[in-house]
Amino acid sequence: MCLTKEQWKNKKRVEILKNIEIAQNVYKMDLQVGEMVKKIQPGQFINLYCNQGQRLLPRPISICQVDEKREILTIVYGVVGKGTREFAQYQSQDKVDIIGPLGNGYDELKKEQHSILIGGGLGVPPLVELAKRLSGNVEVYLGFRSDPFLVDTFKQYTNQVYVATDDGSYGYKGTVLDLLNQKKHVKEQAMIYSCGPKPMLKNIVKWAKEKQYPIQVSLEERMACGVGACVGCVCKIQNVETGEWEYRRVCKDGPVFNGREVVWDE
Amino acid sequence: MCLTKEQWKNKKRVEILKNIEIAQNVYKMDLQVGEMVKKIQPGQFINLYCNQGQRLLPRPISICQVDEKREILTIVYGVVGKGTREFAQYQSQDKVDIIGPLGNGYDELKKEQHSILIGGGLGVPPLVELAKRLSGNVEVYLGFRSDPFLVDTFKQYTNQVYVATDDGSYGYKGTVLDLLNQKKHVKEQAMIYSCGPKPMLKNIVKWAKEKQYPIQVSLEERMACGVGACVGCVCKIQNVETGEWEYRRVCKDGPVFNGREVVWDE
Amino acid sequence: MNSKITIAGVEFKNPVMTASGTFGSGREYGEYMDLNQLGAVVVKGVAITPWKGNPAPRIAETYGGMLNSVGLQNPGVEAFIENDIPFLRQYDTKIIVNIAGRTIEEYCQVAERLGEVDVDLLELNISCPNVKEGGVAFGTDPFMVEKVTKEVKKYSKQPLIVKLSPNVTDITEMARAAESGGADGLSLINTLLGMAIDIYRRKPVLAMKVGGFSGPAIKPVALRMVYQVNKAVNLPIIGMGGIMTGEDAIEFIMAGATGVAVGTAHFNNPRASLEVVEGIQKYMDTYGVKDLAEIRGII
Amino acid sequence: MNSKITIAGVEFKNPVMTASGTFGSGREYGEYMDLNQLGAVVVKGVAITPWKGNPAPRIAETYGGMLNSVGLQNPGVEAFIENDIPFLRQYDTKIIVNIAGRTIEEYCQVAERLGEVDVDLLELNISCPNVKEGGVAFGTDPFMVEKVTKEVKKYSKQPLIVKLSPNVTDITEMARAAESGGADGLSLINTLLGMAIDIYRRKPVLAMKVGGFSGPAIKPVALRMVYQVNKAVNLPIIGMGGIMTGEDAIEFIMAGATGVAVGTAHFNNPRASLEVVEGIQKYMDTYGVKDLAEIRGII
Ligand SMILES: Cc1cc2nc3c(=O)[nH]c(=O)nc-3n(C[C@H](O)[C@H](O)[C@H](O)COP(=O)(O)OP(=O)(O)OC[C@H]3O[C@@H](n4cnc5c(N)ncnc54)[C@H](O)[C@@H]3O)c2cc1C
Ligand SMILES: Cc1cc2nc3c(=O)[nH]c(=O)nc-3n(C[C@H](O)[C@H](O)[C@H](O)COP(=O)(O)OP(=O)(O)OC[C@H]3O[C@@H](n4cnc5c(N)ncnc54)[C@H](O)[C@@H]3O)c2cc1C
Ligand SMILES: Cc1cc2nc3c(=O)[nH]c(=O)nc-3n(C[C@H](O)[C@H](O)[C@H](O)COP(=O)(O)O)c2cc1C
Ligand SMILES: Cc1cc2nc3c(=O)[nH]c(=O)nc-3n(C[C@H](O)[C@H](O)[C@H](O)COP(=O)(O)O)c2cc1C
Ligand code: FES
Ligand code: FES
Repeated sequence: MCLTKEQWKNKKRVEILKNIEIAQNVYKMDLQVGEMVKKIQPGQFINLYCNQGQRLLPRPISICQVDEKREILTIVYGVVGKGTREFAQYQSQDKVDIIGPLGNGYDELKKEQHSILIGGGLGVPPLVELAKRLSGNVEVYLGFRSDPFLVDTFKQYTNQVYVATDDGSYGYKGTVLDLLNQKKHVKEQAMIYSCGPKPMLKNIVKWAKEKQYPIQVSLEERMACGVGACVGCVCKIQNVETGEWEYRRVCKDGPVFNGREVVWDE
Repeated sequence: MCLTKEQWKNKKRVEILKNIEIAQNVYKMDLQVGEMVKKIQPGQFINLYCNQGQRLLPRPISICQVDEKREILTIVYGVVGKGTREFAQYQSQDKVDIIGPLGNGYDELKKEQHSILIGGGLGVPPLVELAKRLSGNVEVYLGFRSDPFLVDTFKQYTNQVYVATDDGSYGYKGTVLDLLNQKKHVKEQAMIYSCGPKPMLKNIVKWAKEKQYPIQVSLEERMACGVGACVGCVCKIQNVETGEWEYRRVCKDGPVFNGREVVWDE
Repeated sequence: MNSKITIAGVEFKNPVMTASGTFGSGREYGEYMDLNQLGAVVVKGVAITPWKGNPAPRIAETYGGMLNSVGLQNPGVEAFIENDIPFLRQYDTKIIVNIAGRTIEEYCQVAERLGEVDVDLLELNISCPNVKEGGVAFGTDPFMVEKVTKEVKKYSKQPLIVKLSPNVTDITEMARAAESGGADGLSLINTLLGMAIDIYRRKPVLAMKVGGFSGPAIKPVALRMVYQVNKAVNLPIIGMGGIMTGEDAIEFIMAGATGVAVGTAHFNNPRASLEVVEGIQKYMDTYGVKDLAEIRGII
Repeated sequence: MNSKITIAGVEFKNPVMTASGTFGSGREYGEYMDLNQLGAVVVKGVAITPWKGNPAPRIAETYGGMLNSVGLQNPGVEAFIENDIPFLRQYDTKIIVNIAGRTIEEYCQVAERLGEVDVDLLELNISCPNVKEGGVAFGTDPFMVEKVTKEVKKYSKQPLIVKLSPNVTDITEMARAAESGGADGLSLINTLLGMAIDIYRRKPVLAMKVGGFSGPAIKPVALRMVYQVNKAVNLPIIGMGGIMTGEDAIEFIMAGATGVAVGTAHFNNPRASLEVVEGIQKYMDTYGVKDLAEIRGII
């Protein structure tokens, strides 16, 4: 059980190769991470630490994509607060500390199955690496408030990419759920992979339940450690049979959970 | 009395041109400061702010030298704590915030007078610009623990530069006071300009009193504002006639004081 | 968008003030900004006679904060009246005078003397951790808080703000005591009591060993106390403790503060209080807040 | 150079421990470092029955610190005994169990149950600001501190450390009360009570509104309290509150601490506690400190 020196993980200082704005207040950052790329599961995340010492807590950011050959890990993040505002100022060649990969990613199905990927806003990025790795029939539904991103990236991996924007400025006008309802989904077996804001996920789970699709959702919560030690980042997970729930750690027990087991009431 | 917008001073973000180690744990930094160079009096200092947000207080650092034409201000600082350790890591082209010039520098005498400059350790740098500007007979006495710096710089301005090191690794072996005592000082009028650690200054003042030289000393104290507002950085200044003392602000009322008025007892 | 506020009948053009002791009497920072833009200048503690203050070092830096043990060095109320009031009255900003004392009587004397001159409010400092007598001794016992407030109130012509110490188990008890004593408003928080050690010299950094702890590091404590006090009493609050930006100030207002004071931030940025003024305005503009009353104590 | 210490008869290979609640039961951070290098692992609070804890968000970041309102979520003492003790006993480090309760009786039950198993010390948490019953209610009243200490002590086989809350006017009063109650040592400080507000959502960041404030921001308060308590009582102290580096730990030892615990720092750097171990060693080597007793309480 005791690990050897070589096995210990560690905080790692890595170089930023690129950090560019790809939509309003949305940035894409390429990191030269080394061997870590080999161990990655779509849906996992990294902890990105701020260089400014007054900000102690790492920011959990999903892995968007990896380039195994060049050992590059790509993340896409929105500028929503002090930490992400700091990240947006980084230049290529700057360095940042990270740990990862962290958490449990999506359970990928075997080949030839049907997959439906549903992402909303900043929940879109973690689906990229998943879309890349899935084979079989892959449908992608993306919802944005207004300014879409990563759409072309998905198109490299499947030709079924559908986009909705709240203001209709791109693709379908409406929510991603409206868009889903427009399509007829009669496949008997399809795995739903979803990531996005809570209200969206809640609705998607409801939809999936109706259609009797299994659904995996990736959750977010404010974190401190990111490794399961502080029990700070909990969500309510329910035993579907007994109805009993307990608080589970998003960082360690998730961030991907069985959508049917998540209690959304708060 | 009310200043106009143009007259307000401000924190200024300036570029570092060079930041190199010139002796063990002693660094010289060139800053591209703009017009500020024109207003400088030797013995004044700048507040240098850390880029790391957990360190809020500026570090007061004396102005070592200015290059008026190229608008460069040079400082020389020792790595003694967290802030100066941060400074030592800066690279050329990095930026830092400063305000200044601050405080009252040395009263320079008119031409053709005799001046004796006495510096110890990190008290040496503020004497450089002074040596440059003084004319007449200028003697410079410098004391170091072991590894001297700026000696050649002084030699550009006077050929009377005498160095003592505690371990005798360079120049005279002993304190700067021992070295002073070796020389015969019979000039009737000489202004002593001094900067260095408190115990040294205390002894130099005693020596100057014996020789009846007027003496200006530059003091250091832990500071917060650096501009006279917080009354944090006090030294005891005594009315030589009445013997009464009060706490005066090193940053605003000094850092240069009449050596005879300083109370050294603590 | 209107960022005017009123405290005890006095109208301020905006809620931003300078925290006592961090801004002298405005002269020094007046070289860095237009004092006309401030809601008020709160001057450093003034006593009836000159106080020498504590020995140096008086300042220590800590992670995200600082310690001070200035010990209320001040030239006495007469010198203050002579030198500082005429200076400050050149500007279109309110003047709040922080008053210090070793005994209730001394507090009363300062308040009485200031009644004769042109200042807008008094701030009673019963919470300075850096002086033995007076100061914090008055501020940690509800009985004393009420008593000193009541006495000083008798001598005060101007509205009387009581400044509370955070170094207590239950801040609401002190707030209620000040309210019972007749305070017209409350200022909180004064500094926490802290310490830093120089491990190379093997001594406390400060000559006085312990000192008053301020700066953004303490903001969570300050916000919590403003929130608690706002629920407990019916007095206007001047909130302070670690305010660095307009956003920080908005947090205090949402916790229930009417005014906000900026202290330690000046040492990091001489224009800090003006940037807080601008930041509040920007928040109001962006989120359509027409009057700060709309968001005051909203949480 | 010897960094061994002894607390209540138990010898630790070095003074560095993990602060309760920040290190789980060691399993997670065991992936980042060699737990054998730690003086002790202090596990998260354990109650007699499983506790669900508080709703999310439970975490807020502040300037140089953080807030938490975990609320002592734990699987109960039986699950702890079954899962965590065998794991920790693989390592050559001491085990300190932090015990939580809603009533004196519950504390006693946990202590009694732990008496049957192989752990080294107990740490009585009467200072958690995140639970209504128990927790801080016990920790801010000297009468209750003495009483709960005395009762739990009756049921404790292992030495009993009492963990004090900093949210009090006079920490020495609480320390003396714990001493009178028979404590074998003291841990301080637990978290301050703090708050943060999300001005865009116009709500407190934490679902519970207020939470426990920790991290380097609070170090000056923690150091001051360790210093005061060390002068006031004759018990060994485990000092904590914002320790990030070996230098920080040396400050606590100079203030009078025997052991030191590292908490929030782990979230910034998973190997933080080991770096503290290394930093202490380096200081001892550089300055010729042969035994930490030479510098303990030296100021
Ligand atoms: C598993 C996971 C994966 C994520 N992946 C992405 C992604 O790929 N792209 C992206 O843009 N965002 C992602 N997020 C959200 C992202 O972590 C937050 O937007 C970010 O931490 C905000 O930091 P800030 O300093 O800008 O905001 P602030 O609010 O100033 O942050 C302060 C603190 O709050 C925490 N915090 C704030 N919001 C969140 C949140 N929603 N989730 C968790 N912690 C939060 C931060 O970690 C930090 O500790 C993810 C969150 C989780 C939990
Ligand atoms: C007017 C003046 C001019 C100075 N000029 C020079 C110079 O030219 N070269 C040089 O090497 N040093 C100079 N010093 C000393 C220099 O300011 C300190 O060495 C430096 O602030 C230490 O910062 P630190 O973060 O490394 O140390 P820390 O001890 O970690 O600093 C923490 C805090 O203590 C303050 N502080 C620590 N030591 C001193 C000190 N001796 N004086 C004032 N504040 C201190 C810092 O400002 C900071 O707020 C001068 C000091 C003064 C007052
Ligand atoms: C150097 C310094 C001196 C202070 N002097 C006084 C004072 O004279 N009277 C007073 O009531 N508060 C005094 N304070 C406390 C501040 O007014 C304020 O309450 C505290 O610093 C918290 O605010 P801040 O974190 O913004 O600085 C002083 C604070 C500092 C840092
Ligand atoms: C997330 C978190 C959970 C905590 N849980 C507990 C706990 O269960 N029992 C306890 O006594 N203290 C608990 N604490 C307090 C810490 O043990 C420690 O006293 C405090 O955080 C100060 O140390 P630090 O600044 O190094 O974190 C917790 C602290 C944090 C940050
Ligand atoms: S963030 Fe610490 S357990 Fe998830
Ligand atoms: S540092 Fe503030 S008065 Fe000198």
